[in-house]
Amino acid sequence: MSMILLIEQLLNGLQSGLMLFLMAAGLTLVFGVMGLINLAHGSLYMVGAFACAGVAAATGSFWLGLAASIAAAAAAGAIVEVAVIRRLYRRDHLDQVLATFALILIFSEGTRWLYGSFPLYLNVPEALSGSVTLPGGIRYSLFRLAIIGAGLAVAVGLFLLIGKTRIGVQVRAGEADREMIAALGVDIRRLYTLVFALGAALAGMAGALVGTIQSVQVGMGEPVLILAFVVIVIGGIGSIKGALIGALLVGLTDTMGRVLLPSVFELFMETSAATSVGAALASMAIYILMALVLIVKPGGLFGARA
Amino acid sequence: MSALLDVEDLHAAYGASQALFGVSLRIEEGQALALMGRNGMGKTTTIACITRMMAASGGRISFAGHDLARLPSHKAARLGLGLVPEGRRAFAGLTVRENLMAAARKGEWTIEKVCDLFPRLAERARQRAETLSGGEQQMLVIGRALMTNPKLLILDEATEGLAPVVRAEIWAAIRELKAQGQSILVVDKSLRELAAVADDCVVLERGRDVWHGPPEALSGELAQRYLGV
Amino acid sequence: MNRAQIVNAALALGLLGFGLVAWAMGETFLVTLATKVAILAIAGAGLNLVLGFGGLVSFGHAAYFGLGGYSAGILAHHALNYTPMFEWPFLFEGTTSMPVIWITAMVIGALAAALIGALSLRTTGVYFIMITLAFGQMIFYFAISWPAYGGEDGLPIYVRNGFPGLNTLDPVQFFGLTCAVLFAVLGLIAMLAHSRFGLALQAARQNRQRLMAVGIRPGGVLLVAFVISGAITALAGALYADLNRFVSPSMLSWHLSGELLVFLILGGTGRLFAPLAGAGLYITLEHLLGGVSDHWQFFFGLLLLGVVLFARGGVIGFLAGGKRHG
Amino acid sequence: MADPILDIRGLSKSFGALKATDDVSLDLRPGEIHALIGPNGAGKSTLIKQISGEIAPDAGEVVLRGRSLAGIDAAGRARMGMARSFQVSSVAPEFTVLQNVVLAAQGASGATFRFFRPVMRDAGLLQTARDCIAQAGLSGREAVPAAELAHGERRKLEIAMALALKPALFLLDEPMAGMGTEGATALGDLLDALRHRAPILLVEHDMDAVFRLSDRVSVLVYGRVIATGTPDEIRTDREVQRVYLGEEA
Amino acid sequence: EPVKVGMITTLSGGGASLGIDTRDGFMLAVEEAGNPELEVVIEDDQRKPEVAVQLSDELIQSEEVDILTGIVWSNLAMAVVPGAVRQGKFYLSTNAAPSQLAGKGCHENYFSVSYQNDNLHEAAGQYATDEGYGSMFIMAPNYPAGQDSLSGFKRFYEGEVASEVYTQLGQTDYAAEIAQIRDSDADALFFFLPGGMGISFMKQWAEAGIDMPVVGPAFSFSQDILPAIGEAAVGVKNTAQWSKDIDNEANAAFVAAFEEKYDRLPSLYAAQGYDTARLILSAMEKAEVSDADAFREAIRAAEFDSLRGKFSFGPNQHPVQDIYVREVISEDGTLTNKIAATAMTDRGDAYAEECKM
Ligand SMILES: Nc1ncnc2c1ncn2[C@@H]1O[C@H](COP(=O)(O)OP(=O)(O)OP(=O)(O)O)[C@@H](O)[C@H]1O
Ligand SMILES: Nc1ncnc2c1ncn2[C@@H]1O[C@H](COP(=O)(O)OP(=O)(O)OP(=O)(O)O)[C@@H](O)[C@H]1O
Ligand SMILES: [Mg+2]
Ligand SMILES: [Mg+2]
Repeated sequence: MSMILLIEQLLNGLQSGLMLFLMAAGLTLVFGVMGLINLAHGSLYMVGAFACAGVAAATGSFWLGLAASIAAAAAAGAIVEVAVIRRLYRRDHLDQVLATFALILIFSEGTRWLYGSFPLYLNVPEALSGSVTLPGGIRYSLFRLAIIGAGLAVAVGLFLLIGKTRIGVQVRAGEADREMIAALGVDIRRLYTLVFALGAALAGMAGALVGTIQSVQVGMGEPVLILAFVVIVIGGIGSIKGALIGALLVGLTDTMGRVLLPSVFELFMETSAATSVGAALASMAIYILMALVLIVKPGGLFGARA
Repeated sequence: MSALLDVEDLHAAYGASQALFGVSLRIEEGQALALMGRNGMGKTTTIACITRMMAASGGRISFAGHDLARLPSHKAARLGLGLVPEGRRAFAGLTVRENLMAAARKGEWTIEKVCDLFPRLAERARQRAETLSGGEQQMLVIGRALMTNPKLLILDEATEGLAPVVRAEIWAAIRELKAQGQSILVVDKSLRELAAVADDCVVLERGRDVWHGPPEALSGELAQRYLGV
Repeated sequence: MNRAQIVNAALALGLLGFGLVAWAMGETFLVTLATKVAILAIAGAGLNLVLGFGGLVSFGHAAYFGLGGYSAGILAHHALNYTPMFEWPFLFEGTTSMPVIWITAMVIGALAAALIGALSLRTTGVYFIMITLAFGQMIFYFAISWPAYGGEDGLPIYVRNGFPGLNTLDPVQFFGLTCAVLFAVLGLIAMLAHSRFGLALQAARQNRQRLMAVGIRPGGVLLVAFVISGAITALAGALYADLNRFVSPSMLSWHLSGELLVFLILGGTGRLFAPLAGAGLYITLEHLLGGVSDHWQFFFGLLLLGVVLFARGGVIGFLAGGKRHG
Repeated sequence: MADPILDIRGLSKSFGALKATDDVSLDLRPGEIHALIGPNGAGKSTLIKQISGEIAPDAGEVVLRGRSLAGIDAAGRARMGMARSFQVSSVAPEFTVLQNVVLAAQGASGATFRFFRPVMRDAGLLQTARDCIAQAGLSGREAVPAAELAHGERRKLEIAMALALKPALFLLDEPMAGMGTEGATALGDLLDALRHRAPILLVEHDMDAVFRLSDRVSVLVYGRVIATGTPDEIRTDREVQRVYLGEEA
Repeated sequence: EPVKVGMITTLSGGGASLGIDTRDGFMLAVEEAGNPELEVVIEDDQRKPEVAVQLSDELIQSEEVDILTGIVWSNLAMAVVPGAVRQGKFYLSTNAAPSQLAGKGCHENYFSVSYQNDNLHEAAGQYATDEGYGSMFIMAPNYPAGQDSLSGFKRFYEGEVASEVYTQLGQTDYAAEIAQIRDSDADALFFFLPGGMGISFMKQWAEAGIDMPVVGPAFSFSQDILPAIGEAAVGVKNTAQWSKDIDNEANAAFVAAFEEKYDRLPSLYAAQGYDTARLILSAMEKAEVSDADAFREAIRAAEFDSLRGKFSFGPNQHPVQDIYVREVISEDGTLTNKIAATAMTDRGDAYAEECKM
């Protein structure tokens, strides 16, 4: 493999990591900071993508679609929090698992009801289509660069929100002792609704952006859910920095695994078998990575809590 | 003039087991009331009802002219209740500074002022609360309650686990706060210290208020009977 | 009998009664459905031991379920196709005998659980959830891309394996056999829960620091529970393979791990009969709603949501009241 | 003088730049109550944790009855007779009082991997547990779940659990905190009686109790022992008065 | 005597569009025929093998169906078919036709009405050979169907394989693969990425702006997903045994009727469903289903007006048929396929010899 290709693949790995971070950002907030196990995160991602595709098709404007995706997911998030999640904070974590599992079914089937079973069309807007040439002659899709930008912006925003603002502090306090923070005069109920809606909005935005270069269809949120959890746990729950680094690690491991493992096996195997074995191992790579990280650091790379 | 806090015939239960069977108490503006009783008699439960962390099953609570009966606990707190809870309950994952920040509300108490009161906290500002020593945590939660600039400061065993010097300091601080006109509801086991701040005492026994009176009157045989001293 | 015991008895009799009545009425399929409930309840019971009693939320129990399934599938595959499984140190041609398959499945489940458990138990809480998921996913992807036993296409078992003295092809006999296993497993778990080991296990859920301070290492207790749990779930997997006469990687998928969790939570975590109540309710609803509307999953979701919100402590908690582990 | 049961030699532990304990040496002799006092954050709990094996010291060793405990974890040390109470009550909240104490008795018996006999019908364990509950003053509360106990009662439960361990020594971290005057007095009497069964290393801020009960007192400040002596010596020590006792003495 | 058909197909979850088209095509034929003797029970397998098995048990044991059909996916077919045919039921495949069931595992009660899984890939290989592509980059997901796909392609491709890449099942981001493709000096790309994977890949491929011909089996370019890919698909060559513009009366009528009834263009799956129903109806004309041997003969005769024009069964009861190369075009703003060439004529399959029937 040529040097330039290797560099390009490293870039792809970083890029896919940032894309993962964008997909995981909402979950970082809801799961990492509020301490709520929300399996329906992927559904909110899907809601965003469908809202974007629907509005973009109706109005012809991707940007209106993007706005709609944020609004729709935030609204869905707020409704879900008020109607369901709010009743579960005091309960066992496991009740949250069951409730949000039920929400997955409701969202998926509800979306199918509204939009039918066929995948929707959503494509890169005119302004961001095509590619640019990076130094070294690497051609890179403009839209992907936009996704990278969005991922970085969200990372910085979240870092400031959670680490530096009073709201962030209060949310984390609520995670530690909800009853106590309320007894200090903080309206933790409303705060949680807001933060949950914000997390949902981020999921929705990721759904729209990532859905644009992938496919928009019912069930698109499920793989995202697992990946997002993997990213957050590797980084350490509650740490935005951790989530970002976790995402980059996962992105790199996945991409480089796919690219390099088959060639590694080719050294001592016949090509066809090597590609297949290499690919098999590559698909396990991120889970192996996660297991290794947790065995060595049981609280994730930057985890505050165990 | 109506009292700052007026609790009448309070009843409360944990599930099926009743813990309060009619507790009444009043605190006037600027006064300090000591709530006393042996272990398990319902002091903490009474406080939980006042701060609306627990729903009373009967009786009336009014605070600063508001009926607390239907308010959620954050609204009750915003009326001016500042709680130092039993068992500390500092926000474990947050730093000292963040703990204080989380509770802050406008008023004369600021992080700086709290740190003046407890210099230890300034030294440990960036340490996570769960790794603080017990006494440091205790200082932190008192500071945290002050950060809300409360009309009524509620201290549930606030000097538990403090070194004598610090305890003396805290009592001095409490007396000072009192002198500045701060209203206080205090639960503590040290009669001597209580006597020095409290204007009034209420003794609980098995969820009932069995004795009201000034601290001086609670001595000898009475103290033996109600508190086992 | 207290209320919890009455509910438990009703559940046990309900399952048996349902199967037998269905059989008497010639509704063979409903017997099969009841068998499926019983098998999933066994798997759930395995999970319940670590989750309900030990407080370990394993999100990777499909691994043991699937390993049990593949044990049955592979042994039967070799026996049915007359291709020896290995020839050294002795010739082994696979088997279609359930007892042998069960033992194999349980040993393999236990070994896998010992390995995965030993590594995973270094972590706690959500990290434990995710590391168990990670191991589950590794096995899943391995199974998908390993061609020898069908990969993602899976492995059919053309004829259900046999049990001495029974005709397992007769649905009602297989049903009876499964119920017997289920009740034996539940009995075993009840006994474990009340033993010294069970006391330590439940203490480990509540307060590991305290357990250490009384001289008991939580790690060892939890690992033993994890191994027993893996063996039980693998046994269920072997039965499930026989029920479907088919194994595939979907038995190893995280959806299945999730479903087992859902059964337990639905039934009431930590209750002995939670897996039976949860699996029974889930399968029944799925079956009934499936016929009502194309969008049955929507209503199914609403129903599940209703249960979480309004029936605290799951179905059994709702019916029997009181605290868990009472 | 009898050989010490517990001998602590040069224990040091740092958290980052902070020396929580700094070359601490003390011992605990048969039949004595050795009180450990010091300002908040002086390192008392950290010292207890190093003795009980919850955290590993950076340097120094703990010797129990002449045997070094290096490499033995908290559970092992508990089985060798180190009974411990925690500064913040630590019990199994869903268990009843009786179950909690049975658990401790079971731990002491060393046999946990028994899968068949119901533990709550084990007459031996039950007998031990009931005795300990009575001694700690919790009789009548056996069937109450620990989560439902009032604060002071939970402290008593910790004492009962420590008793059930048939200990060689007690490490008690502020057992009187939150007990109430009456409870503290009663607990004091209990400790007074216990010392002859097993010596007690007592961390406590309740000076009445400390001076009434203890045979020796050590004062820990900023991780270092600044004074050890009889209660009277300590009470009158200028330095101790300044940094710890204040005007109370 | 009535014939009861049990249809197990995917109507919910990922991939439901394929099942829905299968069902709609099948039911269109049933309704057109209006034969009161034919009764159809439809069940949703959620794309889960164990659900499919359970449904087949239900259909066989409770509904007592005579014929099963409808499964979209190979792994589900492997779960259901061997058991069903051994219980004396007929299974007519509307889509999935894994190699195991075509070779050693063939069965007299099992028919594939669609193709053998390898067929479309083989045709793509043949087409690549015909086009004179000297070297090809080939790619598929790493699971049995993907592995079969690449070996099917290589069976008829005579050029050189520049690179062979297995992606992950369910992968959604192909930046790394696209970089590899760009870097290779292959003449053309062959890929098999069904469903959402294909949509994602094609969009990203279009964004990358690489100028290389693309060939694939019809699955990523079938009518159900073409709209989601958009203009990016235009010009791509894909292989199929059916196309909307195959010129015969039955096909024209079918396309019109389908569009009329469901307000969308039919896909490959709809056509396969339709043909399967027509095959069953034709057999019912000739034999009673209770006489299994006669009914089997009637099916094997395949005397119905296939949408494909000519259609017959080979010795392993898999189709012998022509396979076309289609090109994606934009027709009045709608994306669809048009036949560009015939890749193979009267193609059976590679496994027929292994079948001892
Ligand atoms: N969470 C709970 N569930 C059930 N009962 C409880 C709970 N908390 C307290 N109780 C019971 O309510 C009664 C009063 O308890 P409370 O905590 O108010 O006492 P207290 O006077 O504050 O005692 P202490 O001095 O020990 O703190 C006790 O009998 C206690 O057992
Ligand atoms: N894990 C940790 N990380 C950082 N600092 C720690 C940690 N644990 C303890 N400390 C610090 O070490 C010092 C000693 O703590 P320790 O709990 O031993 O005090 P203590 O003497 O028991 O005080 P108290 O009487 O208030 O309980 C404190 O300043 C505390 O903040
Ligand atoms: Mg109290
Ligand atoms: Mg301490």
